[in-house]
Amino acid sequence: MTTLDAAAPGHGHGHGHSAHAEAHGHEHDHHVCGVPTFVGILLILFVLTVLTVGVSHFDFGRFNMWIAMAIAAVKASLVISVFMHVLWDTTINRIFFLSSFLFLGLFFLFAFADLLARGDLVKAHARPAPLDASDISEWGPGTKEHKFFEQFKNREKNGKAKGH
Amino acid sequence: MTAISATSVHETHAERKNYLNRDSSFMSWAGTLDHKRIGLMYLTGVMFAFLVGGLFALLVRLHLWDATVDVATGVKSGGLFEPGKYNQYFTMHGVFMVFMFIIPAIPASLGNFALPLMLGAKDVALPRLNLASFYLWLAGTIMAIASMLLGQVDTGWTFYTPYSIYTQKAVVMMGLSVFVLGFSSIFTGLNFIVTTHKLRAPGQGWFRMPLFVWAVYATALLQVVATPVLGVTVLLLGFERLYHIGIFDPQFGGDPVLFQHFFWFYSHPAVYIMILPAMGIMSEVVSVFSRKPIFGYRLIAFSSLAIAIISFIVWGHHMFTSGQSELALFLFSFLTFFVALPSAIKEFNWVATIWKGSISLEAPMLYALSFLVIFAIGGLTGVILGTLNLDIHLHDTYFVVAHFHYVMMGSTAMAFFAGLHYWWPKMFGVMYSRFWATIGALVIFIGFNATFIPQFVMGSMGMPRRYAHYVPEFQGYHQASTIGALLLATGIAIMVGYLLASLFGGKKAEGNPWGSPTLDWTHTSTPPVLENFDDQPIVEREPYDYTLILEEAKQRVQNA
Amino acid sequence: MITSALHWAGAHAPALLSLGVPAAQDPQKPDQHWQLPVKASSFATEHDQLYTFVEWINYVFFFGIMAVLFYSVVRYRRRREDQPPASTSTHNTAMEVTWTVIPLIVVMVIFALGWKGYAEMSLAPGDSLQFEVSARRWEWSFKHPGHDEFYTRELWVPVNRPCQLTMSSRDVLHSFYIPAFRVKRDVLPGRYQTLWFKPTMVGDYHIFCTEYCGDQHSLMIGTVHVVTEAEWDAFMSGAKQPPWNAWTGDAAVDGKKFYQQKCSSCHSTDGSPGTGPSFKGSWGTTKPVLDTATGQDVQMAFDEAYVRMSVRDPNRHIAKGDPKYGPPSPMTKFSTSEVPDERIEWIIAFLKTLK
Amino acid sequence: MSHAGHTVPAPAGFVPHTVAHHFESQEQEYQSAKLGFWLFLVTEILLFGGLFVAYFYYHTVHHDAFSIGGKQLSWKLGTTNTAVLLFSSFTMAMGVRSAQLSQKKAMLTYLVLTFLCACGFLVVKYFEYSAKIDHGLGAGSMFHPHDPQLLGYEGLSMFFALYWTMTGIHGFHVLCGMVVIAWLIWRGAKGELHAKHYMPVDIVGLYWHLVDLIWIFLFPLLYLVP
Repeated sequence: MTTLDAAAPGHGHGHGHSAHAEAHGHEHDHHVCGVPTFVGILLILFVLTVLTVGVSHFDFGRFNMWIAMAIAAVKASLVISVFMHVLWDTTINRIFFLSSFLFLGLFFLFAFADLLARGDLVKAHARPAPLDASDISEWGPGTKEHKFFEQFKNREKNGKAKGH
Repeated sequence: MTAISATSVHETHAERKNYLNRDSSFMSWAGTLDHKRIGLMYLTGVMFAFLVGGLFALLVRLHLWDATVDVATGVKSGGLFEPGKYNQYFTMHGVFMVFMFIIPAIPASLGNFALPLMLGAKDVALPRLNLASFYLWLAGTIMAIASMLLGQVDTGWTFYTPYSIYTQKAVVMMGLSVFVLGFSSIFTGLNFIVTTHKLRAPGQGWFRMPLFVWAVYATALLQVVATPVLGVTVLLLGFERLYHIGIFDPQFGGDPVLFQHFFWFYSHPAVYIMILPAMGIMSEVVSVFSRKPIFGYRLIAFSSLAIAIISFIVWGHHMFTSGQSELALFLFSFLTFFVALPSAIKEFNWVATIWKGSISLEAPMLYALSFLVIFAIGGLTGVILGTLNLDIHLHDTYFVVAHFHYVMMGSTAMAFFAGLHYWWPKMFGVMYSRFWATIGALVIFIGFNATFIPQFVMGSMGMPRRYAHYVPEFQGYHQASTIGALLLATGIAIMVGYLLASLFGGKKAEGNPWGSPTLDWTHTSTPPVLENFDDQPIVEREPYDYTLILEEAKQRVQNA
Repeated sequence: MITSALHWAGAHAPALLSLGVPAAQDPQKPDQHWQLPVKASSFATEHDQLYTFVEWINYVFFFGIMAVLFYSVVRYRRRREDQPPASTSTHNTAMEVTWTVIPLIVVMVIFALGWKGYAEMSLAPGDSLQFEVSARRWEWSFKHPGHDEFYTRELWVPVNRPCQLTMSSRDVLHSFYIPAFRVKRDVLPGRYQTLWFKPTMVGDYHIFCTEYCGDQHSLMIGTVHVVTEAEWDAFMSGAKQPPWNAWTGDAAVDGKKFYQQKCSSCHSTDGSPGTGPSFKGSWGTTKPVLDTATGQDVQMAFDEAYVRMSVRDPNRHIAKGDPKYGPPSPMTKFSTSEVPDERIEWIIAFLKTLK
Repeated sequence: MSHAGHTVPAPAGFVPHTVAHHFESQEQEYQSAKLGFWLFLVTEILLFGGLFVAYFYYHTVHHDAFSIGGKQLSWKLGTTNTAVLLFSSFTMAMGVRSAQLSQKKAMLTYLVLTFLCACGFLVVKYFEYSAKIDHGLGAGSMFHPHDPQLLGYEGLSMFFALYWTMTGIHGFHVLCGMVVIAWLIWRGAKGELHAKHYMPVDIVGLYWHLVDLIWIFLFPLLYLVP
């Protein structure tokens, strides 16, 4: 284990270090993993990738998504904890990084509180007539959107023309 | 960069070089890494954006002096501009004021200047990132001005789709400038979090830091966690316009309400990025000018963090009528009231600080007192808007316009002026005229209320927002509000006037004119030297301990 | 202009000076809150009670804080430079608990009342009359029960009967807002949004669009006419010709009425510039017109064929607008369901009468 | 470049590092840089998080269109790309380790290996993208599928819009990672990275692991649509 030497005395003044506990309290040797740890983690990640591909061939109905996300979460936590050294990092770094997933979860939670309970998007209620692109006055002839909608309208013809 | 020459130690105290007059070459400003100079550069840029935004506000108010529409025939009459031009002006007013003035104003100018001083640090933790943040702000501002002149964006600062997708205006370029300004804000926030964690003075635990540092720290959390979502929103809007990927465009099956979720997930924390630093300045100014320790230090500190956290779960109250599900409305309305509580607690704490203090009505205190009055009104009207039933009637009317001007212009800008007047002697070593400052504060206070109280009443009567032509019965309110706006503009002109006059002719300011106990006033010269402190200050006492200040005042009175 | 401002200030001075103490009520409008529009729907009474309740709580809190603040600023002003503060207490748990718990309780009560009020708004009664609303850039159109053609700008509803509006937009976001009924709902393209109300007072009330939708957002307004039940039954039974179907049979007169509905917001008849060219004295003249298919200017006579083609496919030929007003903004096409062929004949008859 | 701070002696054959003037010690500088970079990673998580919210939003609404869309993508190329990125994460971690032990040659080889893996990833991406364009499965206005059987699925253009946006922005981050790794190789060759000053390698390593982390979630969602 190599150690970063203690801070060379500051040039102007030599007395007490600045008292940021977390920077100076513990000793300075940052953890260095052994090669076997890394190789082990890599193999586990490969195995999990094969697992997630294998599992996708079976249909578990609603649980498909949960299984896929669970496997991905395990892989992610391996990468985070070992490759990114979060296990041996200061608590502040750990708190900040893991709390970002918390705030992302809040975004999911409330966006889906709106979507799932909305009633008309998920269960196909009466939907108004499909929108007509020519109602958008900005998409008059000569604009790229106008060309695209012409293409989109007679795409069956294009499809057959390409012989697929 | 010039190395610290050994000779600096021998200069006599009088003509010792401070951070302003040590080097006046262009590169020493343009390439500076000194947090104080970056703070000043931000200050000039931010004031420019404020004045330009204010100009657009005046154009809008003057147009609305007499711009009616006849209900029966639908024919419009009066008004200075075409409706299209009016839409561009209120959009520019929104974009300039929100993205270029109010979000960077307090953290990037006053925060950059004062935070390291208050922490007893030589500089912010990542000085180069600090300079990059300023240049990103500059690039964003130039891009926004360019897209304003070339593309006349008229979508409002909210860029709601699908209108922002269809309109043939330079929305992509404006989006790019907002993206760049977002990164500038992230870098400032990131810098302050690292500085507060790593560069505090010895002995300065978390509860011995001034409350301004707490507030700017909570703001930095919001800047770092919320701004990226604005980045992805603007990115997707750009792809939407260029490649029509259809995520927000109903023509391709997209959902405009999803855009509103994306936009407000950032923009509600953004309104707390605006108000939290103002609350930080309030805690400083109220305590210093009552010469009394702040009341409930921990309560204020924790309520700053509480606001930062809760602000992530209330964004739906901007979208009550937008077609969300009833469950989402229930949750958002319920949680909105919890975010209102910490603000109310802070207001009570400030008033409790002033209670039985020793109040001196200097200029910063005048602006702080008008903050307290205006923020109370802004907060209480926020409770009305948070109530689901009332918001259905009041949403997108002038009631909302008046509410957010009360908490943005009235509170954040007023606190920004208070902070400006509080740190002005420390920044420039000169003192502004107290007489003109009092007049400026009064005219701004009266002009502000004269502008926005009629808008409250007009809004609850049903006057919709962003209308170039209104039905005639609202004309009286609009005219009263325009008179108020002109008064407010004169007040701001007076303020800018006497502040600039103090730069060129003001009398010198020395030592600690306000008697403030925090490190930035007690341990640094006025204006401070480049390294801020001759030797590293050690913090042994509570942040708001006035015993020394009172003894000095007693000495002065005895020998005077 | 100045006079109208002074006149307004005079009319509202008592209310403004009293800062909220309700001024003398306007006799014709029974117990109308001075900050709120007339109460014309079943929601309005409950809404205004809650508004007044929250407003008075705000006054109590506001004047309470201000009294403490200004008393202490006056009483404890620093008269001598070394005057110490009267107290240096920085903590008072009892007070801190009270000023946290009391606002929490008050705010929860307000939330509960707000939710109860909204719950009624979101569920329309089963027997409500069904109307259809179609919003497009800068005009509201309504389909009344029993009549399958949209009528622009004006809506007729019976008093004391629940009416449900099923709304959707053809292009961008709009928001349907009737201040007098205290109802508002965004109108989304590609989705139906419903809104219901029960009018309680006969009269005409404003309709506004409150979601920014482009240039003429502020001109996208209309009127809702609340008619008596007897009159409504007469419309329904056909005893009286309903106003949304009241055509006189004289092409020019009906043409003028239809013009005011559909065309007046962009095309003026008195030569004044607008989003579209003015119709004044244009009949029979030949003007250079840009043919977008070929890209050249071509001379087109302003005759029946030109009017029919401009309604069905406006962007085919774009008239040279007055350059001072910037490039002509393309006109959106009118489908047969919006402007049946018969209506175009009326417009043509009306244009002929314009000199 | 910054004011003259104090310099920390380096092991033999390496260039010593000077600590910036406003830091007390090198440890403080190191911890500040690490905390600052973790905060930057928070912004990356939130940026991609927004895209994942859009994905799940439309996955709920157009479930069958998404599963058909997933089948148009070749999961074989996706799996190889995942393996390539995982391996590059491994080599980057080994690179950081050898920097901590001042093993210059080992560090450079691992960094070059990571760089090559990144190139491999982008090459596989290039083939995938050109195949999609040929089948007319572009994003938004380039979406005109030639296989008529696909036309019936409402929301399929949404799947490909999300596919192109998410993998496009991820690919851009891989590109930025390659630029930064090249910069690291250049500095490492000059001998500036060693046990006493390995902070740049550590930070670029964190960035690269994050890019891999994002792909770990992108792969099952886009290629094996659950």
